[in-house]
Amino acid sequence: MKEKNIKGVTLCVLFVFLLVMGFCLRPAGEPVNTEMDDYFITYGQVQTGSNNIVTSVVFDYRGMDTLGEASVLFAAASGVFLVFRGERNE
Amino acid sequence: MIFLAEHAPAFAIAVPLLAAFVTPVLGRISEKIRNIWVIFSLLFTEFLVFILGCKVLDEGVYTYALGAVTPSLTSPVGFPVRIILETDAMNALISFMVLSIAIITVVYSWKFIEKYEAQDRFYSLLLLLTAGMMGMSFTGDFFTMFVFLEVVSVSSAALVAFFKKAESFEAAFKYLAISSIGSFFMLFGIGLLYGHYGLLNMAVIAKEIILHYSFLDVVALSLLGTALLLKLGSVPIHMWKVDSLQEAPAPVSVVCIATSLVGLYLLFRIGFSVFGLVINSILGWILVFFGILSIFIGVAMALLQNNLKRLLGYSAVAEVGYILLGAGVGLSAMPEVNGFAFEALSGGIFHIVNDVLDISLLFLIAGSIYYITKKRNIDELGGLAHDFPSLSVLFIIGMLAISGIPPFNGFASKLMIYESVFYFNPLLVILGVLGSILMLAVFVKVFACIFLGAPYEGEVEEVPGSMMFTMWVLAFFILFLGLFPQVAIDIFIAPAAEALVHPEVYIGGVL
Amino acid sequence: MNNEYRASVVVRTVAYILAAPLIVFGLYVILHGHLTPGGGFAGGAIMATFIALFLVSFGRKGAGSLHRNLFSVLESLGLTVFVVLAFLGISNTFFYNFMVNSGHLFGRVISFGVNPGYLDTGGVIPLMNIAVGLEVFSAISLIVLEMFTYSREDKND
Amino acid sequence: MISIQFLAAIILISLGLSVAVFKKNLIKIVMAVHVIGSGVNLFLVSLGYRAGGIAPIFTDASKLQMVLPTTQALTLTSIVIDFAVVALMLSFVISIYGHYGTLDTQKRRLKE
Repeated sequence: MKEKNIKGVTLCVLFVFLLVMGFCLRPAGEPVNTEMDDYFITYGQVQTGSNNIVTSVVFDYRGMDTLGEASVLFAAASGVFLVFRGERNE
Repeated sequence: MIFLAEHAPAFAIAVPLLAAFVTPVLGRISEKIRNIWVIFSLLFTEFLVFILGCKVLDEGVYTYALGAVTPSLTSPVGFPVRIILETDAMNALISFMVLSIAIITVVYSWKFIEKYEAQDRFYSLLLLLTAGMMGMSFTGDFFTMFVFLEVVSVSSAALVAFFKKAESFEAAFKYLAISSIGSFFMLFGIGLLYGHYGLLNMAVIAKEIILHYSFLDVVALSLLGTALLLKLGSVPIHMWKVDSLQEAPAPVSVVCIATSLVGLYLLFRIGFSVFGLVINSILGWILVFFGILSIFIGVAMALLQNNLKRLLGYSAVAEVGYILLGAGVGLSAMPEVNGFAFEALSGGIFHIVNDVLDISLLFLIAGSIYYITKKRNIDELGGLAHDFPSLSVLFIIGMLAISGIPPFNGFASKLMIYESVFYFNPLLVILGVLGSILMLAVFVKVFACIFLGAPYEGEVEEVPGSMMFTMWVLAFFILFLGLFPQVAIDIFIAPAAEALVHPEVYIGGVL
Repeated sequence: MNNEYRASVVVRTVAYILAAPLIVFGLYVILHGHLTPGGGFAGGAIMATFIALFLVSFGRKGAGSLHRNLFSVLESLGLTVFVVLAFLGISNTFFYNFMVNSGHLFGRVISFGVNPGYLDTGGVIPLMNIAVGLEVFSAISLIVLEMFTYSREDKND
Repeated sequence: MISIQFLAAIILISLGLSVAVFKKNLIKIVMAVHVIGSGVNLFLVSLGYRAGGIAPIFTDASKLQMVLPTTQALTLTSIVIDFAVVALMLSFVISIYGHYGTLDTQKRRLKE
């Protein structure tokens, strides 16, 4: 019982903490400090030749993230392969 | 050569990744070609990191803008828009260590997992894990850090389950659940910083934080710090780490130790370089608190264990505690780190190197004992010194090194931590020394149980030469660093600590 | 009791009907990734739903005709192409978009502003989309196939 | 004043965390991890929203006021990572069920 109480209190504290943080945040829909995104919208189309700015960010400006993301998927597939090896039909 | 040195940070991530993607296909052709390919790609990466490290020690911070017209074009319009890889002495050291451990692991695994299926995927995941750690250490971008953290946690969870026993699945599930919850917290913190500053680069955010420090930064820092402490298995939530270290194959446990050291590096990077100029000494005290707690719980729980790898897992938790202690004392003196605080930080960084060598040696010995006897419980073992004298010599080296007995490397770094922490707070030193003594007691008991006594009666196999070779290599480095600590400190530990305590140099590298 | 799992005729017919549209739609999303919403990840996932549908409707027999080695090789191929494309820009930097605005394949120069969308733009982005699409398709198919094969056998034991 | 999107994200994260801590069923833990991930994704994507903006795609765009593209790219990445994590966790759950015959973390007994 006691362990449960500790966990519950910790979670409540965390929730209140996040809630206070939420009240400190700026309202949604009015972003501040948008230099980087404005740069993408203004120059992305000309620099990468892609009409879809999200794609140009994903594959050009932040290509390494995409490589990492594809590797996560590869790792998950390899993991599933390892987990079920030797269990399939003969 | 200049070409390689120029592109080394990107290649150090991309070469292991490419090797990992090709490995399953090569493994279908021939096992021999696959093994050569894996080891060659890792050696090539290590060579790249080595020349990069020399360059960084000579010239200072080196930045690399991925996808820009030239590598040095980091901020075309006054702020970086692309992913920046930023290398200084600290992450060159960490990545060099990680690659050395990965090479040793691969050589050890040749014989260790010889009898198991799907080795292609094993090596492929090992390479992915290495690439993920490279990415975590070289990146100067928050979101890339998150992505490579996930590469590391997904691939190591998959490797923890390699033995396909019920317990290993359970350990892997716990590992993945806890570490992905931690990663999401980290992503939340990154999102908070992004929402506030509209940028993702660490150096630029560090500069912006000085100008507009607010409550939201505290929240972001606490989220990032919690996530990283969760990842490296500090005490309140350490069970998952111990479980996975216990259930993983021995080479994988070694790499898992390396991942928690990269986690420590990121904690240092965020604590010192990004938030270093605004935080007060509270964060340092928090690290010291968790460090002391980890030392005590780790050692106390290690005393009770009779499974060798679980015991080693708890002592790994305790060793992380020493690093947190040293770094916490250093951090509490930010932004003016000099004198004893600098000494403590250097001791913490030196202990990262020593810790990974000692614990790796012990885990590899534990793996060899499992390999030759197929038993994991130390009560069922005994008298192995008769048949395996060299293994017992190696165990003595590892045991004395981890408990901080001269002339081994653990002593050199722990002495640095004790000396400097003494000026900070003498009570902490007493607690630290007490932990060390208890650690020695634990390992003396284990040594007596496993190696001494009447000759072992069960069936034994020989330890293959490649496995012995890797352990002797580790033992050689342990002795070398123990006998000549000043060489190591002068060449790479002091520059690494310098790199951490001067965030303005890190910021200046990008802008 | 019939040991062979097989969905009803309705499901199988719908699977036949949907097969071609799913693949074509997936390819469309992948190829137009730089012009319209979507891209390699979304398109690959759409194509992988076809594999999932195939497994659900044709059961173990259907799973037997799919080879996990094939997906494994395709997965490696897609990722290797992706990394090699990133390597090809190395005369400038890793991940440099060396084909954009060159006037050659996928190198049509476009100016800032609204346009109807030309397929011949984007440099390496369409190629990377194709590579990632292949990777995502085969990775998800591999995951679904492995899980399906295991759970079916478990039931038959 | 707190925006409704941020409030929803915070509630989702807290909900997922409490389920992950208190529930004993493995499938529920997997769901909790996914819910936390969705909450974070919602938070990220709503950070990039600009009132009245359209998707940042120039093909036949109706106006040039666009929402921020970076957060969408980050969310795309994070969704795929979330998917990979959940897939691997579910395969662990399947194997654990095969070994123990139960999904409850409290009632583990090895099947002989």
